[in-house]
Amino acid sequence: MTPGEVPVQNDLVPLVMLLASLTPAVLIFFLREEQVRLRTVLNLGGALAKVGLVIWLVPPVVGGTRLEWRSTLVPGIDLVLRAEPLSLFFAGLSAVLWLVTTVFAIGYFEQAPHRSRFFGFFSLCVTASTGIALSGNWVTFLIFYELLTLATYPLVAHRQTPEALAGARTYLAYTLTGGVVLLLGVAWLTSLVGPVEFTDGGVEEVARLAQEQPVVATLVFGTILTGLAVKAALVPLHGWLPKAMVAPAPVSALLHAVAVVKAGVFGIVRLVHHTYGPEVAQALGVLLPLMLLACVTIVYGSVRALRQDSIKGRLAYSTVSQVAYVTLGVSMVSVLATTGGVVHIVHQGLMKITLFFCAGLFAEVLSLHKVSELPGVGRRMPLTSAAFTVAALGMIGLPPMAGFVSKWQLGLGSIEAGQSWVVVVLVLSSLLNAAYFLPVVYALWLRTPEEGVQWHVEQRRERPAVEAPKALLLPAVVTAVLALAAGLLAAAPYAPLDMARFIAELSYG
Amino acid sequence: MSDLLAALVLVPLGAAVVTALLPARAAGRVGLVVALALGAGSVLLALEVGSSGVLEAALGDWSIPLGIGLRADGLSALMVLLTGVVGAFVSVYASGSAAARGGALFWPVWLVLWAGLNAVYLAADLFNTYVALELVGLGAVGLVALGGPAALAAALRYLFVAVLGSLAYLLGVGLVYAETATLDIATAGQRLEGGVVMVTALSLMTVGMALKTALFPLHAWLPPAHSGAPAAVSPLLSALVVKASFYVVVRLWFGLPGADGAMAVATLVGVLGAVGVVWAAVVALRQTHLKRMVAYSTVAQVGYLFLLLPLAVPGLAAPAGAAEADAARLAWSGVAALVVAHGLAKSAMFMSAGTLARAHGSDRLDDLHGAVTRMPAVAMTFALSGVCLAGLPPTLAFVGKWQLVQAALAAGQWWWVPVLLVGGLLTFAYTAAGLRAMFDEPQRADELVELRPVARRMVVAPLVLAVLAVALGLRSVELLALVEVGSVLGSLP
Amino acid sequence: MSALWVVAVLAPVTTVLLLAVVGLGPREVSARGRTTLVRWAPLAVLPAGLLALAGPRAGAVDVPWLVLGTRLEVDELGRPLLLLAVLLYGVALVAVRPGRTTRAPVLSGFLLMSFVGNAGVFVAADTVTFYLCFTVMSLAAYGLVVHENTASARRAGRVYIVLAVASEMFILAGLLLVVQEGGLLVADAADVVAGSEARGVIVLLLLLGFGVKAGTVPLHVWLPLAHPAAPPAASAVLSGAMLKAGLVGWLRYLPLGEVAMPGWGATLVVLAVLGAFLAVPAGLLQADPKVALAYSSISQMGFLSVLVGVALARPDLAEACVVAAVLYAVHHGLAKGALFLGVGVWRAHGAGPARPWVLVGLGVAALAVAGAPLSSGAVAKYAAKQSVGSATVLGVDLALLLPLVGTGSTLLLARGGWLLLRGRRDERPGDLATLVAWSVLVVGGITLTWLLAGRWVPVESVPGLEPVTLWDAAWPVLLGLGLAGLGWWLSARERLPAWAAHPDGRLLPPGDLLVPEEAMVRRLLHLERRVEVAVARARQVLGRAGLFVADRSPSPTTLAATGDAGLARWQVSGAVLLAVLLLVLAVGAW
Amino acid sequence: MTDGDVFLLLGVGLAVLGTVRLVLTGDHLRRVVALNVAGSGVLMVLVAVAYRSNPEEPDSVLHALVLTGIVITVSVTGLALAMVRRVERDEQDRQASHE
Repeated sequence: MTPGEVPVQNDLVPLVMLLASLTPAVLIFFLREEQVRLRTVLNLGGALAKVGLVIWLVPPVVGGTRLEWRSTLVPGIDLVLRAEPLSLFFAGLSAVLWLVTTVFAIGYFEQAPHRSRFFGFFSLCVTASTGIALSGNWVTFLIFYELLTLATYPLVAHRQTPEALAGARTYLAYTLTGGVVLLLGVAWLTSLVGPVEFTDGGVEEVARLAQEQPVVATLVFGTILTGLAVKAALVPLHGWLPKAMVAPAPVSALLHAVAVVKAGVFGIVRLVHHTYGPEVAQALGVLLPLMLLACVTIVYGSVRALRQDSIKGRLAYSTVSQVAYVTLGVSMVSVLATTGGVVHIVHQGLMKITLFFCAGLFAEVLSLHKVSELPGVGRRMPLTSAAFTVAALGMIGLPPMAGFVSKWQLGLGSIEAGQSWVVVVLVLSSLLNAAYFLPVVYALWLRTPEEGVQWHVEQRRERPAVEAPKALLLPAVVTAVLALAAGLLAAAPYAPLDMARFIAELSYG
Repeated sequence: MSDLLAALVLVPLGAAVVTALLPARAAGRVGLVVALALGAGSVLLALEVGSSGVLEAALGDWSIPLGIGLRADGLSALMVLLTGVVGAFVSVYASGSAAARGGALFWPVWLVLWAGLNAVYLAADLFNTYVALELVGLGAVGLVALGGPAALAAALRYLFVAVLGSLAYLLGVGLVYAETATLDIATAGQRLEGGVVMVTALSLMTVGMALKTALFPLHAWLPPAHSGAPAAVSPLLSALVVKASFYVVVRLWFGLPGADGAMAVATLVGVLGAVGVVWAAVVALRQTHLKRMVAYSTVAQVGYLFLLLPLAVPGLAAPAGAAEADAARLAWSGVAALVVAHGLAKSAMFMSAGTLARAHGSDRLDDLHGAVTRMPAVAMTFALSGVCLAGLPPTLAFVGKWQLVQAALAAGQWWWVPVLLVGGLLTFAYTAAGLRAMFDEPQRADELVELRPVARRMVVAPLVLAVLAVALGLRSVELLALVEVGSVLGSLP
Repeated sequence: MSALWVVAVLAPVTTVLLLAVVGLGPREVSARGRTTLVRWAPLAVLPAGLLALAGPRAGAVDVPWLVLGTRLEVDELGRPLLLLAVLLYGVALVAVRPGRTTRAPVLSGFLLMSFVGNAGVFVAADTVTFYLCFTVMSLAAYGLVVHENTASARRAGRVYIVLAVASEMFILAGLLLVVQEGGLLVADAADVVAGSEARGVIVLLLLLGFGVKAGTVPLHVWLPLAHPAAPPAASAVLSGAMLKAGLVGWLRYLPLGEVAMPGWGATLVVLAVLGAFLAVPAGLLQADPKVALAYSSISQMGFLSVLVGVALARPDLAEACVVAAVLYAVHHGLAKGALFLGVGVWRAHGAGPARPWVLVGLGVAALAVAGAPLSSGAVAKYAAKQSVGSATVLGVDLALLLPLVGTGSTLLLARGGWLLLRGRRDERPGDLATLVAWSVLVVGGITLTWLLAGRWVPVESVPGLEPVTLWDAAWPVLLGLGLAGLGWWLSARERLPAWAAHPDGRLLPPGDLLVPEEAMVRRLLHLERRVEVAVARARQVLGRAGLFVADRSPSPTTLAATGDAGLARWQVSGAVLLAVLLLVLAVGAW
Repeated sequence: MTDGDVFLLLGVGLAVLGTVRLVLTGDHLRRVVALNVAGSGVLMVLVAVAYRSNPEEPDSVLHALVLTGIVITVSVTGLALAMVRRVERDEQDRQASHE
């Protein structure tokens, strides 16, 4: 589909979507610590408004309408916010997960200090990821990409302990450097072909560049990719991710599920599919290295995860591995593979946020931070443990959880793309995932806790009536149910898979 | 409107006299009112130049060259606007604390300085520029000296440097006059035919101005002067005063084109700037005091500005439509954005540093622990201005840096690109080092120094400027269009 | 009919959800609610039974929005197996008694989940649903294996889950290839595989993947651990229904009858025969009746796998082999289920008034498994023998070899029975419901196979009452009984070495090959840890060396800072100024 | 070589000498003196330039400039001297307190 055929409508709605989280962000900074109710209203109001907007926009956008808001940034380059399928896909994820994470965070930070600061930056972080979703060109993308880096720093450093500060510093060093490399790549590309607007199936000028100056086009691709790979945590640029684990649980949840790493892979989707176009990239020969990189990351992340005793550390390396699925999917010229990659953006988000919520619950309710401390928790916190189990099984890729749907698409796609060996990687990854998740599940439900553990319940009758504060438990259960539903109802209309397929088909024309 | 030009120079001068005579309290009030009026006036000028083009006027009855001619094109208007806005905010800030002003002489000296700055930007000929520069230099030195005994040595050094720079400039002016028999830059530019004398004059003036702008390695005077000055003075020096001499460099290079060997000099200056960007940033990283760190940051940022010369000079002689001409326009627009961005952000940063130092009783990084929680708005200001200085999107400096990168690529001088990018990273590195100190929270509350109260306006004024520096990044088209009014390069496509 | 489908799926799923939700409620409500649910849980499998009875008349059901599009259908092959599953699970659920069984609600829940998966495998008409159901079954079975939560149960669970997950992955890879080639519908799958370029790979993957469930040597190691560790109700469905799911996987996806794959066929037959025979001595050396029964299952599954192997190698025999395999599966499922459940029933009722009936029932089921004349086993074995026809393995006629499996079974069951009868009994008297249900299974087991043969399962013929046929069925059993008697006589006279006379399961621990395998894994892990330590040490040394160098070479930042400190001196910066000025002037002039 | 050239060279020489002295001496007072020398040199160059362009009727513009320059130099010198005195007093105080 050429841009000419798509009715582009100038509209303020994309801007309003952005403002739905920016406004609360700004207002919250000015609130006093004890204005809890107003802050909660602002937070939830913004989050609900955004979910509503996304739901409202999906049918027309799927119907072919594109809503766009433009403002000149520098002469010749516009700030473009555009609602099109992929952007809504990502914005929808961020909207929904923001909502649940906000609820979780409200529960998590009950009584904690510096809540205005936290929620302010939290909303800013979501603003940035919405902006990334809606960006219609690379410069806009870049702006929100960096905003995301900056807005996340105070969240990672939130606890202000030396470890938190060190972790945040590593995070910043990695991501800012990545941002600079991205800037270089984008500037280079712009100087070669002018401002690049994301177009389904690739941009014509870029295709011409690839034909006329393949070496330069490859270098530009590599530069932009390197910039994105830092956030996407592709090996060997993943080092920040485990260190950023010092962040409070809601932050880790958001970081791993929708904000930072997702921004990276989302950018890779934009790069391959909406800038170069899959066929052009294939012809250029840049996809195979990308695929190999993704495969290495998938396996490496899992192997490292095996050795982590800290729950969050294990989850962090798991993210390294899982997010590379998206990269893997978009690096294969196949509608199925692309569908699998794109849909994993949402699926991994749902599963991983559940896991982090659960990790947060274990830490908050029972002060458990290590896998080795988990035996017997299932009896004390059955719902949390169940949510964890559902998400973990999904991560392994077992049906009917969401992870299976992604893996299935990726597997079929890799065969379609003539890269059947990728199936081996997928299988290996699943085995490794099983190897580091199943022992946790096993410990939760079947092992008995060590002597002298305060919270241990011998019989389920002894369990307290409430296993955890509702505001913490509810989001975990909701996202677990969503992760299950995304798999069970994968083939339903407007399900993530349906949308992802729609997006992938647009990209292949 | 010609009255406006004159007023922008004469009103602060007059007000300086008035405030010098009035008792401190009344002087403060008058000073603040005048500052706000000047701010408004500068906005007015920018609007006027933006809508109706270049303005000219003559002071007194003598005609040029003996009389004092005033001229405002887009660049002048932009610089006056920057001075007006930053000046007004810093004045508000200064009115918040006597200690921040450093003494009763603050208002008169600052107003003299303001008059000098406006005069530099509005002066129509080379000699008036010299006089205005001296006014700026004396005002600036006077302000540094308000910093007390500790700042006195720095002020004295600054005085020698400033006068030496001016002398070099004056010598250059003499040479130009000898060649062209005119002091009007435009006329001189038309009469020039190049040659060794011309290049020598340009080189002399450039080095003189570079000395006053603290281009690496001529910057050693700046850190002690800027960090030793009172809280309300440092932002003025860093954000505004160094820009005046840079402005003169720009005027010279764009007004006196065509000299052989100019490109070699421009490249050399560019290299010095580039080295300075990295050098000063690295040194800034090792500072233990916040204000010194910010001062070194100025040295680094100044380096960026000088990249304009190598990027734009080839375009001056190139035919319209050539890649070099495009590069020159991009560079011009980019540096203008950087100048404004640095002006806003650095003043905000120095003001926030001053507020922190005032509240904590010291600007030692180790004394600032816990500032993020105890003075969140000030820490936020510091962070925002650091983000802007680093040129991260969506700030105004990003727009400038983006255009410079594009210019470097368009001009085929890709080697400046890493400097621009790494410089940004290093900038953020020292900002982060500062922030980290503020984030550091000791285990026990009694390990924190007791905070002294600070006036609310000392918190709000810098915050507003920092937010402005960020927000302008999203909408800077009008601002950038302004610098194209009357520019020799024409406007961007 | 689709309403029946909906009820058939939702009834067990809803029951499981209710069990979970009620468990979260207040103490009293939870206890009462769960007890009621457990009592009524067997009813949840009945709608599926109706489906089986309706057979092809139930039609196919399409749920396009479920997972990746779901299609279910009761076909010829699945129908008898579905009925088997309903019967087995129903009886197993009855045998779960609140108050008697440990954590009865949990066991009921896992049984129901397992049922959903297991029955789903039999009726799935598309590959995704098949895989989904297979996985649900595998995972739920983990819950069954570890239910007792004893050390041995946990070990069994560990071994089981490792193999199960590995098998899932082989199956996933295989099925991905199948689907990508166009085999999304189960009905097309065999065709597609037959025509695929990657046929060899697909067959290998599926043999490995389903082989774990089907207990094929050497992937059988989980069976002897899992069966004794699980509660009897769970062992019954594990052995009776779940092993058959692996078989169904083969029957559905291998290109049986489409194309000859003699190499793979022969390999499978050899492995199957090995399993069928080696399981006998391994089982005889055990001291737990359920382990002996488990080895009997391995032996029987070997028998079944022979049929699959023959079908794979000989397209001409495939159809008959498939039919025979299904019939055999139904027979073995019911009979072995009855035996495993019988273990529980004997322990509960072995001393009570029902003792004679229990003994008779156990004997009947055992004879059926062994294939005694007139029993269901005789029908199944007859069909099997007919179907393999003239096929040979390594030059030996299979038709000669297969009856000897019956001898082995007889020996194993004799050993199992001996152990059971002399083993411990429950303190508490048994309950009637379980006894009745078990009786249904025993009687049903005999009659159903006879009923199905020729009706639902189109076998060529059933064994008649001619003496030859009866003798054919009888001699392997008699031989087995004779050998068993000899063994008993010898060991009673102490003519045998102690390990043979009174095996205690130590000479050959349950899981046989597993023991060296586990040792190997441990050694590997140990090696890996040592490598890791070495790497860490090397890194430390290198790091120290790096620091040493770094300490002695000036860093760029130090250089800049020192340089800048120099510049702070007036004269230095003055000299620099002059130098710059000269340089600029020189460059300009030049 | 005309008078103008001589003055010109002399002016340049003074400027160079003054500058070199200024930047290389450690003593505050000497710097003030050197600054004056350099300033005089520059002004002399201007006068010479004016003279050379037309010895009969020197350029009035340049003379006006030179006059302005002298005024500026004088005021700068004044300020510099005042500051030097205070700086040196401070330094003495510091030394005294050290001893």
